[in-house]
Amino acid sequence: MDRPFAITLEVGSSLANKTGAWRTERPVYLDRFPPCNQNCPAGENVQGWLYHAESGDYETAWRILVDDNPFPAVMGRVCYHPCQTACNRGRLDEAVGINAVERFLGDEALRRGWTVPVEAEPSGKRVLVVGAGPAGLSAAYHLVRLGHEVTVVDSAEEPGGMMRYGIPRYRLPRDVLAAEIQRILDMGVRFEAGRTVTDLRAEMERYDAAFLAVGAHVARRAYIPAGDSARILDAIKMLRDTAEAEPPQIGRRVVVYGGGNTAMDAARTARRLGATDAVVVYRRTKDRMPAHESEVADAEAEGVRMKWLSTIARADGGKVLIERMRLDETGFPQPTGEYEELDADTVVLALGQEPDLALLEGLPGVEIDKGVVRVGPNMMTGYPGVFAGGDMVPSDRTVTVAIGHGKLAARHIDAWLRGTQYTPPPPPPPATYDRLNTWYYSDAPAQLRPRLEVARRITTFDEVEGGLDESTALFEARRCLSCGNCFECDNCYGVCPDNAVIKLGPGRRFMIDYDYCKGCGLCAAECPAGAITMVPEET
Amino acid sequence: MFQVRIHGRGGQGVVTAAELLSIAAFLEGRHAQAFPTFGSERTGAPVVAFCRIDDRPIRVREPVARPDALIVQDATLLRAVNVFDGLGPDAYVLVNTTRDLRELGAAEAVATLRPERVRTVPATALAREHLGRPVPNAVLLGGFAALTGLVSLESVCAAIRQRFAGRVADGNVAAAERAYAYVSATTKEAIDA
Amino acid sequence: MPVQEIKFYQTGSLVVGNRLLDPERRTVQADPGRPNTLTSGHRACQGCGEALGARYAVDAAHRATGGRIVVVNATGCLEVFSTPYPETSWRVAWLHSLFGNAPAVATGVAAALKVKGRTDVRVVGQGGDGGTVDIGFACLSGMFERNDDVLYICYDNQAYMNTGVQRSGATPPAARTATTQAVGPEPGNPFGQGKNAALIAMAHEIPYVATATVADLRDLEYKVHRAMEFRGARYLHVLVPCPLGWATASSDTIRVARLAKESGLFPVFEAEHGEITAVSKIRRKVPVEEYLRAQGRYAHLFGDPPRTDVIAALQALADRNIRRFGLLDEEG
Amino acid sequence: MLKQTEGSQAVAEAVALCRPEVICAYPISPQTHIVEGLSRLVKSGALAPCEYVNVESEFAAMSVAIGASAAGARAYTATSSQGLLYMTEAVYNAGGLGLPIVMTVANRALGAPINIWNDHSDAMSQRDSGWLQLYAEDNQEAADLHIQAFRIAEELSLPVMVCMDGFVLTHAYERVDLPSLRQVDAFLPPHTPSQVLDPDDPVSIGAMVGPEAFTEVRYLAHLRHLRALEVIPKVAAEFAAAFGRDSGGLVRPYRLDDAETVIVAMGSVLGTLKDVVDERRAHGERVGVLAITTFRPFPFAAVRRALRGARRVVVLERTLAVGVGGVVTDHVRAALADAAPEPGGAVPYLRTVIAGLGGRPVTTASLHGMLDRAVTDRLDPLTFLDLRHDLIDREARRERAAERV
Repeated sequence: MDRPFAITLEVGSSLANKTGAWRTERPVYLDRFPPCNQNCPAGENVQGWLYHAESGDYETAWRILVDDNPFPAVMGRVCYHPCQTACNRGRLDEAVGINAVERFLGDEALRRGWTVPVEAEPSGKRVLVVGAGPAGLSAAYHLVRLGHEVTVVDSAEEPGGMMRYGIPRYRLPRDVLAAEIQRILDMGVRFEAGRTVTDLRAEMERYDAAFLAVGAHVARRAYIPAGDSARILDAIKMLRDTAEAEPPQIGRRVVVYGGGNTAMDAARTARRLGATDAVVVYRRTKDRMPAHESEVADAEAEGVRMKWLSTIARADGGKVLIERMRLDETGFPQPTGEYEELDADTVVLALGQEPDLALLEGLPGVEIDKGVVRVGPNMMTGYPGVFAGGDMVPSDRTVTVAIGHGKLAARHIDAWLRGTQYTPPPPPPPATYDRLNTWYYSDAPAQLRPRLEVARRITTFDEVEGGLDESTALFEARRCLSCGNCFECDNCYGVCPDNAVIKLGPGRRFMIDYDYCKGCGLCAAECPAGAITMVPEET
Repeated sequence: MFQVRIHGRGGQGVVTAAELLSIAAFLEGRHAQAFPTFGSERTGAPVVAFCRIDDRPIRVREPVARPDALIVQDATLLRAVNVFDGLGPDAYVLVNTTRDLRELGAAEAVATLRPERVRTVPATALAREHLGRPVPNAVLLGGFAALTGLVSLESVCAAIRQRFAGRVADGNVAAAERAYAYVSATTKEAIDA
Repeated sequence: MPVQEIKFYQTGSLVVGNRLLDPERRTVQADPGRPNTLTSGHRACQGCGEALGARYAVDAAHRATGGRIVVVNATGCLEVFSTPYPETSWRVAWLHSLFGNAPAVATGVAAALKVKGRTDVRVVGQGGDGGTVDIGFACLSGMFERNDDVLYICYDNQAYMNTGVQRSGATPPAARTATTQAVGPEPGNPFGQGKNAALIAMAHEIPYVATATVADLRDLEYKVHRAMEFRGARYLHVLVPCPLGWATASSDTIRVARLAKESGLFPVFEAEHGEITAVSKIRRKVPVEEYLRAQGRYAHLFGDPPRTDVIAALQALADRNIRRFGLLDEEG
Repeated sequence: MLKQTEGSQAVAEAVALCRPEVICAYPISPQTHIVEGLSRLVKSGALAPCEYVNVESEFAAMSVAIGASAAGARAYTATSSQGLLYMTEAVYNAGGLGLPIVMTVANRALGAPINIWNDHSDAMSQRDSGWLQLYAEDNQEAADLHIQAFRIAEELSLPVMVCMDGFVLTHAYERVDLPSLRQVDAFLPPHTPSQVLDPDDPVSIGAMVGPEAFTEVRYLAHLRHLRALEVIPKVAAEFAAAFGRDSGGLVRPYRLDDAETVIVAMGSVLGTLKDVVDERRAHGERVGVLAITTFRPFPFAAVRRALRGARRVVVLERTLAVGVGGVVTDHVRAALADAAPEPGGAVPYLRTVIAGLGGRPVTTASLHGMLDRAVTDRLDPLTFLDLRHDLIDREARRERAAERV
């Protein structure tokens, strides 16, 4: 076709006009730190594994999960999920049920028998782990994967520590726990049961490093004037005996003294052991209770009564004398001199626990402070090569925190064994709610986990909370907003008026074509996840 | 060159008459040119159309000022406009009426003309009779053929059939033939007289 | 186990694409191989809603027809920024004639294609609001009335932007333009003026009429596809914010369009043969004030003292739309 | 085939013989009979394939033609007077885009005052629209010019306006010889556009061109019009060969050999003029007529050649450039000025006669009267033929009085 000069033009010829020169700001992709990841004590890449769960690729999701945490099935049951407390979706409708999805993945892995390969070259180094609780097993798991030879010793007959002896079955079925522990042992971790380490110094002759995670099993006692006939138990012991199928005789009326999670476990266990009347006595108010609110709610649902602002003045002859308290301006409880009486066949003390640090005696350089071992930022005690974590070091005493300690310690131990330094990468900028464009997230209510009806809960130790099925777990995973990280929604690609966004294909995200990008900022404004930022051009 | 001027009112087919006449002449191998005095035609308004007939090509486009023949389709125009304007002594005049031209106040105007060349014909009546409609234009052409002999009755009828079809054609042809006969007769009388 | 309909954000009809959808359910704009009928290098302003809307719509038409389209463009921003000698940004057969005749030129193209038996090739006419609802309106109405086989798309940015933001028949009340300045006792465009082109199109009872905005791509693409299922005259009225004329941030183009719809000021609906067949419900209702505040052309309403009376009058217009078109769900 | 028919009908049939593919028109007197005839032919199926589009205005008519032509169809429309003005913007656009559209202009005066009768004011108003303009002398030529117009338009990729006097020709019954479809097909090949809207070979037509290239675009358009000065006579010659009739071309001299006085004119008045010239020649007066058939592009050389030797040139104009006088006169003057060998060289005595405005008949009597004065060198430089002083003297006096106050 002979084309008339100037009036008729070759299609697409404007590509010669590089409009990028107009730009005063340039869009840049970045990955922000999602609040779920930021708040996970175990350092899980929550959003990372949700991304794969969303597409139904549960195995990849699980593998990313166990990269940080070998106990998804356990976590999915007992973790108090601070990730969900921090979840940005909570401000939109309800937080994503991360914990529920984690449990689904954990159970799925057990059902399908997924295992974690050990790929690292053997380092020839030998590490002793004292304590087969969450911290110890977590450390062992990571150390094995790093190529080290690991021996775990525990004074108990079975591995699991508090997970087995502290947490009641109705919260964490034993078969689940056992399966996830077995998966770790199958990776080549040596476990010595029923062995209590007393002389660590001697042990260190045979090991290149040690990680101590003996937990806190020694019940804190409080002096309660009591008559001979008064029956008083430790919550810890009560729970342990119950776990070992030798439940104590507690009668029909039980008073639990304390306000922590252990108190709740004790009260709920008491109900299951036949107590018709279980009362928790706590000296402060409900909102000051250390117990997790979900635990309190469960306990109340199961008929446990709460007596706030109360202390036990005396216990005797099937009765306890309760003194009413009031909080002073500092929030500290003060006695009021008002009393009341409660019937009680048994008083269970749940006033907290302390670690048994006998094994550290004579180990130079190790500092003990307020009953716990002081460790550096690298989890190492004052004695070179001896690291510690879990309940025996200063921190929140949760399974999740312990697992996090195990992982962190493992990395430092590995570095120490190799004569290097482990420095975690600096955290990316936070993915705050205000950076999201929430318009793009369609409304999707959180999926509820089935719960056992109360009648069965108080008569059996069956698991109280059920799991999600495949479709509800998928739905829940897909509620993730992918805060601060590109999830390939194609918005930037679609909304650019200058076709200046290049789509790189599945999993490869996008690229800005600065030849044509005029810097209007639409891509950044319309990115649902806030994963694009505008930076000024140097002029 | 023979020039015809046709007077009538809008709706009487004045322009068509001029066109039919030109077709009749064309069918006889002559050159002919028909055209109206243009305007936005409105029923009832005085309308004039022209027809020139010649043996050689006709180039002139001016209105016919000196007609060799005049066809008046509506006798009421005789008083309204000066239809006789520019008429020469040998001109032909054909008026559609049942009455005598003297009654119509045209006596003076026609006095100077040759009597046998001034005719009336009841074209509207004939049209009504044969078409059922008072449209005298084609009918008058039959009379015109008889009066002037410029075109044959056959050509006029052929022109009518070229332009119209069916009942309308038949009716017009029949009426034109009647008009032809009527005018032939009265002309003969006039000559004989 | 009954698989429940998954309606999370990525399959919800809100984002452009979705890595988890079957390819045929994805948008044209999400497709790496999309036609980019209006390609890079055009001279539209940063954040131009019209450039965006035009690529959305023409790409969709291109997809719906397998690339068998001819586009006729009225004079205006779109034409000027896309085809200044020696470069054109169009990658389809495209013709620009005049400001006021695009619908008629499109009719001519359609007539030619019909005569040549090339009914596989479809004609798209397009222009801005001025070229459509004002100077081109007679031609548009004629094209509608004859029911010519043309999809006409109006990219409505509510004023004559190409000439420097003068008032058009589509300029909304109270809006400031260069010819309805924000001065005097009743600043901005007078109330009680302007025309609703979509409703007038419907009055022609043509096969298909729809409105859309650049804030809902899926809806826009769906409507172009739907329009292409009909033969005869079709009209699509697309709201395309103009950062220059509306005095909005270039990055706000889509947000402002969204607010126009969510406030009820710009009803989004579909009609067939003169009857409304569907409306896009308001999802998160916002007061018109939120929409107005985002735009400098309404800045005079928020001075000291603010013109609460005018804002209320605009809110009343939005509320009227909401009632008239049923833009809110009963529970909503 | 020879037939006695109306000018409009003859043109409609001639256009139909050219197999137009898209016809679009809006009614206006005196163009109506042409498009009525065409719509009948399309509706009846006699003219197929063809789309007849009843548009809502002349502006739309030309716009539809533009779209159709750009899409590769042979497009035709017709209009008059105000209609032509109403489509003016699109007329220029078609010219600028070089779309080979053919349009009949049934010439009519421009208001106000509104006047439906014939003169050339409408077509003259579009003389610089980039269209070629051909003027028909009679209905035979009107028919022939349309057949040639499509050839010329498509050969040059330029639109062509065929001008025929409203009513005088469009409504006149006379004999016209219309060729057969086969003959026309042989003369006018199928349209192969130089550019076309095609999804298989897409282009952007109608770009905005700025100062950097606009002059060049216009210059090229000018060159194309100059090429038309060669194409038009060539096509006329081929037409004569094919149909055995002379029509079209640039100019047509009539009895110019040895003519001292030459009347230059366009359109249907030429017939009357020729009769007048014949009469005066019969009395031994050396007069002739120069018919200008192609007004755009203006054939300066041909006019100059034709007028060589003339002592007096009278340009009979069917339009008035108010405050100036003749339009054609200026073109003729320019042509003659080129003839002047040296600066200040002798240029023939040139007179303008404004005649037949708004449908006033141009009569042989008036032309004789005008020529009597012309040949005795008593003709005013600008003469209004048959000006009715009885109508204007009072008004003229009143205005002069008003000025004094």
